[in-house]
Amino acid sequence: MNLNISLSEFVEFMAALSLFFAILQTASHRLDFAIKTYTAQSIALSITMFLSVFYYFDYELILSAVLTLLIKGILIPFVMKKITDKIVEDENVKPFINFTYSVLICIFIVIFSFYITSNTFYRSTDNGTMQKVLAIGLSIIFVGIFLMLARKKALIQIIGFLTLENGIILGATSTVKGLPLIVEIGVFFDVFVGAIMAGILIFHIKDTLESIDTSKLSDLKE
Amino acid sequence: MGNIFIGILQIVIFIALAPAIKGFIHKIKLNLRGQKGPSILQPYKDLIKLFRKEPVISKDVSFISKIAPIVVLLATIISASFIPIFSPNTLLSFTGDVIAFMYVLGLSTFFIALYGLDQGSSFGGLGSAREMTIASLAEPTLMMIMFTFSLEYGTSNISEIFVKAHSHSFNVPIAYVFSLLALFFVSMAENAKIPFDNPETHLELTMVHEAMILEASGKYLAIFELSSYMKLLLFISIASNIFLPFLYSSNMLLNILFYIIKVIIFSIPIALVELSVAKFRFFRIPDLLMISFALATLGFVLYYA
Amino acid sequence: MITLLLLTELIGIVVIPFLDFNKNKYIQAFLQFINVVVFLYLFKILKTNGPYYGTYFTLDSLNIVLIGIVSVVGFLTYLYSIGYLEKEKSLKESKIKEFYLWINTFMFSMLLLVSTSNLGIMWVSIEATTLSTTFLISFYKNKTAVEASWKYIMLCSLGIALALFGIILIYFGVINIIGGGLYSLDWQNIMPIADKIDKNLLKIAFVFVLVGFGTKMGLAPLHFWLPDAHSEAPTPISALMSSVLLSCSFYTIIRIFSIESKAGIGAFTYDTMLYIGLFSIVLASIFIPRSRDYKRLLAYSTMEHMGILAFSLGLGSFEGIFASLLGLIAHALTKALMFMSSGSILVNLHTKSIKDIKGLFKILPITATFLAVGVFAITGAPPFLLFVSEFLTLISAFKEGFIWQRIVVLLALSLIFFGFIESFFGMLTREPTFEQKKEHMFMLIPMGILIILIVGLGLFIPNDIKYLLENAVYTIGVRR
Amino acid sequence: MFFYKKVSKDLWKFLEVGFSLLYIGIFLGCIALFIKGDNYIIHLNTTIKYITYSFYVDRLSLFFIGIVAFNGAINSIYTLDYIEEENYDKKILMTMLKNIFILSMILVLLTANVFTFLLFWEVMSILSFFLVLWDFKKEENYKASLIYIVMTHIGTAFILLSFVGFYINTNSLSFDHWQNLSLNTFWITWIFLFSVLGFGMKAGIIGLHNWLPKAHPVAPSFVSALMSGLMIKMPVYMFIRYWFYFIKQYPASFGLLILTIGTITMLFGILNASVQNRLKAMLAYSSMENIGIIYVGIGLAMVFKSLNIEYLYALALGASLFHILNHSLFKSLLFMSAGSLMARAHTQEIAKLGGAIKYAPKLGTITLVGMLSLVALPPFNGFISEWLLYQSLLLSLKVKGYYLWIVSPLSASFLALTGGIAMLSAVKYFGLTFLGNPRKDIKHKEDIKTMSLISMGILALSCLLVGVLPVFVLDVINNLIPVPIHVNGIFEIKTPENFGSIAPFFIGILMVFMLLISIYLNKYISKHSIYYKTWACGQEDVPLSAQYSPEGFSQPIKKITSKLYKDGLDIFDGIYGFIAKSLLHKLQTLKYKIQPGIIHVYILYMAITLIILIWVSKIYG
Repeated sequence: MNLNISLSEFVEFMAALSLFFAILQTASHRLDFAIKTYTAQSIALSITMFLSVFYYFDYELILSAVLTLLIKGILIPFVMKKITDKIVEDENVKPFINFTYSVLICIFIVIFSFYITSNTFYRSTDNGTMQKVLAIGLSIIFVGIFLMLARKKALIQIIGFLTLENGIILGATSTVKGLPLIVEIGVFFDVFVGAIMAGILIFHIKDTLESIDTSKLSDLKE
Repeated sequence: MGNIFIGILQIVIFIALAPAIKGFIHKIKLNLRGQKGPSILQPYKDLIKLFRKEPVISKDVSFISKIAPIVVLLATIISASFIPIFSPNTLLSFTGDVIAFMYVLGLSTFFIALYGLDQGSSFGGLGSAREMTIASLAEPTLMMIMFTFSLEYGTSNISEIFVKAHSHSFNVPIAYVFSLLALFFVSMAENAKIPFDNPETHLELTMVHEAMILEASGKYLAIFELSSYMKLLLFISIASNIFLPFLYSSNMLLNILFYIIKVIIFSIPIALVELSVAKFRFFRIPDLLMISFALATLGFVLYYA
Repeated sequence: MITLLLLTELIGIVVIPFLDFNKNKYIQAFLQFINVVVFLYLFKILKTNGPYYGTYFTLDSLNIVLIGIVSVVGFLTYLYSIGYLEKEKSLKESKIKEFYLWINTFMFSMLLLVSTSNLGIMWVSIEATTLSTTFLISFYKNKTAVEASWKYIMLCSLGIALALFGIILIYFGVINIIGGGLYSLDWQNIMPIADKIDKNLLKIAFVFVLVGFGTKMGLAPLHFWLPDAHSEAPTPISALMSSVLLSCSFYTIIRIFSIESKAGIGAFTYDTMLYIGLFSIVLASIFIPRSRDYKRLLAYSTMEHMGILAFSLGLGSFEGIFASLLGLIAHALTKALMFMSSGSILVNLHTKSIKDIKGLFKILPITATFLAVGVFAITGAPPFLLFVSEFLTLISAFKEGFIWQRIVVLLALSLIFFGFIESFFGMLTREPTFEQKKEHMFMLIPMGILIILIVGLGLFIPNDIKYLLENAVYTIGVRR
Repeated sequence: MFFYKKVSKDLWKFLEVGFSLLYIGIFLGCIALFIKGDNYIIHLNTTIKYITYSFYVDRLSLFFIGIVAFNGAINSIYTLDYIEEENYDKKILMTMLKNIFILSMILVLLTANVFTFLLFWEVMSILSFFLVLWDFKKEENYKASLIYIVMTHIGTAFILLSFVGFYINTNSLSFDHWQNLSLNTFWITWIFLFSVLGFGMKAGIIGLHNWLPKAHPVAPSFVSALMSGLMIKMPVYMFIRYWFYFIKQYPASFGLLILTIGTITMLFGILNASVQNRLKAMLAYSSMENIGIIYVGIGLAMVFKSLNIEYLYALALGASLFHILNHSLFKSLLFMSAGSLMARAHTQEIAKLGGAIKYAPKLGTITLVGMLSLVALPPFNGFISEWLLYQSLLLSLKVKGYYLWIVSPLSASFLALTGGIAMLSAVKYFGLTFLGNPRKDIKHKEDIKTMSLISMGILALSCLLVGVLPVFVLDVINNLIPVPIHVNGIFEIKTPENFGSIAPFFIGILMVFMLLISIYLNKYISKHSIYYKTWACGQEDVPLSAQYSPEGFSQPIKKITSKLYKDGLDIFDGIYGFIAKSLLHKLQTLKYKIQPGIIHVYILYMAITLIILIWVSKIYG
């Protein structure tokens, strides 16, 4: 078979792969499965970044690609693994909206985000790929929000938030070929510290609430 | 100088006449009942008797109850000085305004009520409460009557009204009957006559005016009695001056005679009413006064429209 | 010069572990005092040789106002926290060290945010503020504090992530015109070319930025973390957060707002700003009457004042924006005063519910008088600064023809006034439910300074502050 | 150290004396400026565009400032004794609050633009709020001051909206650009509606009066004397400014509406006053009645102005200005005397008072003078202003059209009814508190001290003098109104078309003559009169509580008017209480719906806002 799939198509494929993993996330029943899907998604994201380096011949991106791989691919899943072993008593994910409906909603989300990005940006320079990858990034953002919205477990909310971050980074690489270096490092640093802090907070919730079900966290109401 | 003398003369005649009218009404009432009744001069005898007696004053009384009777008497005399009897220039003719007349009378009711409360006995309180309620409800009717005929004669000064009323050719409009009736009701209310209050019996149920001056004795009682007589005559002379404007001539003596006739004409219906009607229950009185207010407004509307 | 500002913060962080509590608190306060001195010096520089736009740090008439607020209120809060921590007898030594560590990182990130005009660095520092305050909110480790900090971190980081996407969109628009790199994210470079950027892109970007920084600023439908965070955090932190942090997020919105208005899509941005402000005032007026806990009440009043600032910014006229900047300063000072006085109540009486406290005039006389003055200051009574700024918003609203919107605001304000007077004077008057308590000196000094500031500025606004605010308004740019 | 203690102990005395001298100085300054008669205007504009402090002085504001200064001076003399009797703690704070309150009132009268007006108006309300809240221990004070400050705040919001009406049309904030405007009907009705609501709420007209009877009984007496004597006149001053100086032409129906509002307020106020069982509550409701009378005068003047009948409009306005002066005099006198009585008996309930005239005869006579002028009986000042009002009501019938011929006779008779019921309540309060025997034993029975005697004496004397010689006051009022009320010599006042004329001087002389006779006769009579127990149908030692009780006294009135209202007379409390409760309940349920506490709902709200804003940005196009 001829491998003349052009580089842009391959970038699109990998972005679509990470979107698929995000949707898979919403369908995950068990916690460790969710963590695995998240790691897969981050790896797909880092590959997209590697490829877009060659596509745009912009070498700053390499650093951020390595960083994503390092932090999001390895470090955060390791931390989450430790958290799940130590505190979580029952493995399954208690949802607000059950799984079949949530996948259906993700599909609507993808269509909606494609609708948004379709007529708003005229693409002066590059061809359609940028616009498609931006739409995928936007849909990953909305799926992330939906994840935080629809799942009761605190850990899943963190994963939802991290998927959101991945979506943004994907959007960034596709449109602006990576933010300026300092800002990129700042973003990674913030995301990483945020995840760690959320983890520590989960420990606190565990010993004050005996369960990490955020829907029980509702004393502070009017 | 002339009219000051006339003014004082009018007041003297007024004071002299007041007890006689009271005696006259009393006599008619008893005659119609078939009794012989005391002579017209009986009130004079009571006053002279009372003036000689020493007043018995209760211990826990303040200076108010010493001043009040005299203030009431003099207030009535001042309001009398507004009313022309036989000649327009009374003592206070230039200041004798309709509203001033009402308020000076108000001053005397105010001090009688205070006197009632001063002894600290429950009778006085009862009397003043009822007296004030009746007086306050009678005010708007009196105001409406004054309103009607002061607008008719284009001035609110009483002596000018007296002059205009008598100089008018005799075409008193129908509206005046209603105002006259309203004034009749009000004078019954103000002077503690039968439908509103029964002064003879000293029962809490009936007495209003008497309850206030229950504590008065001797000279004070005499003063109170005299001022109540004069108040009655005041209302009658207003009615006579304004509502019967014929019988007026230039010289004085004839006028005095005409005035006495007019007063007699007006005191007969009072005696008749006192005879025929029993005292109303206290909470029926507001309806009575409402009727009189309706009459006065009717009179006013007829005049204006 | 600005680096010195940030340096003091870093020294503060480094120096903490070595000193024990009673030495620590004075040195920290002294460091903050240096900040105030630096601010005054910067103010003089700005007056002499105009705005300075460096690669990383900038100094123009807009952010000097914010630097001033951050440093002055920060210094007063440090003074206040000396008294506060002493009164909190239950705290161990390590807890206080942790407190100072996080509060210094908080100050550092705010000063970083305020002294840069690069959108990227701004975003990073806002994210840093969120992170540094999470552990401050869950400082007391009880159930509600943990819940509040969880909500805080989740909602704010979600919001700010959206804002990042907005900034990326702006960056994407700018890249086509002046090419990539850090400088293209600088505000002063974007402003001249603002009208060449694609209009639709800017609108979508503004939406994301507004939602993002709106959560941080506590505008109406995004405000949910505000009352929980403020009622659970230790009072110096909630004072700092509500008066300073929200103003900084308002600063970021103003920066991006000025790009939008220069780019000519003013119709959309001004009206959304105005109606979101209106909505948050109305929502706050629903929450304030009969609320159970006085710190939540103050949090809602912060939300209401942010609504007023957004409303007056949305007016677009010269007076409107001037009034919103003046309102920014006025609100920061008055809200700090209110939080400090309620803090000294909390520290002495250990209860947050309004119903249990009565007869405060007898229990804590001086704090009670400060609180009474604060209540009238916050609801915009005359001799205070907030009255001037709300009067200007009123006049400019009617001048611009938004009469019915302004009437709705007036109704909401009187409902809020009722809520404030009923709950606070319910606490101040009537038979005291606690016996007389001793008030800490260090708590009262900052409150006194704040009152002097509010009344002084309320009666006479000095000239150079007026010129400062005026050319800040020119930098932002007036509508159409 | 000792000197400091001494000075600090009665530092407030020096302050008080200093302030009273200040007020006397202002009073004299007013008279001098009044005679000079030209207007001054001062603008001190600060740095910011709209924030300018500007003041102006013209004859109307001088008239009002004279009243405020005169009463302020007397008030501070009175407080010298009263604060000691009542021994308030923190005396210096009390004096400072009170005197700044008076100064803020004077400054409100001087304001010439919207900003300064709002500034001093709010300062005045807040200071009076703190004064009402003085002994904050009692729950009643808290409730009363809460209602007071909230209603004032809403009133200020309405006044603000009326300013907007002017601002939109004249595009300037200072009052001297607003002189005699003619605006289109929409804006005139807008200004009318909001000025009636705003100033009515502060003055206490019919529907908006709830704070008046609640705030006065709880405030210290000399504060409620200031509040009901002077503060209630501020909105009336601004109302006159609005409708006789700012707006030139407006439909006559406005005046009619004000006339009816005034009549209803007057009647409602006095009916409530007659059934109160607390001294200062009665005085508060009677201030409401007098405000009603003032509004009747103003309403009438507005009708005549819109029909531009100059001489009648002048008479009606003159009557209401005269009544403002009278009311400030006798109302502060009555509140001060009520204060001294309460300082002795330590209670306000009339059921526990009685027989005060025995142990405090001077206080008794002064209150009697106050009550007589309250009820407007001849020798005193109330009579003159009511006489003028009656005359203007009578003369209003000369005007054809505009249903005046129905409204003015009715309001005249209602005025007479109010006068009657006022007499009833005056007898009830004076009789039951001062006459008879004390129902509860009063601890310290001694008459009023010199300072309060002087201050109240001056007020009583001025009531008598204004009553007997109103001519001098009319000279002052005459140059406030276009056509002067005809006054010949120092005796007689004549109304236009010499409809009526009155010589209060002669009535006064006769009254004084009457008093002398009665004192002389008394000496003669009481020389040989016997003193014995009060006659109680022969019953031995009647218990003190057998005397007539206040509820009993007002029971007839309550029974007669019970047809008009349900049980309590003040129905507005019930209505407003119900509305407030249901509103707050709805808010509570709404609050829970919006903020249920679960984080997922919040994120949902955030997502929805994001989507809505994106959709809106598409529409804006």
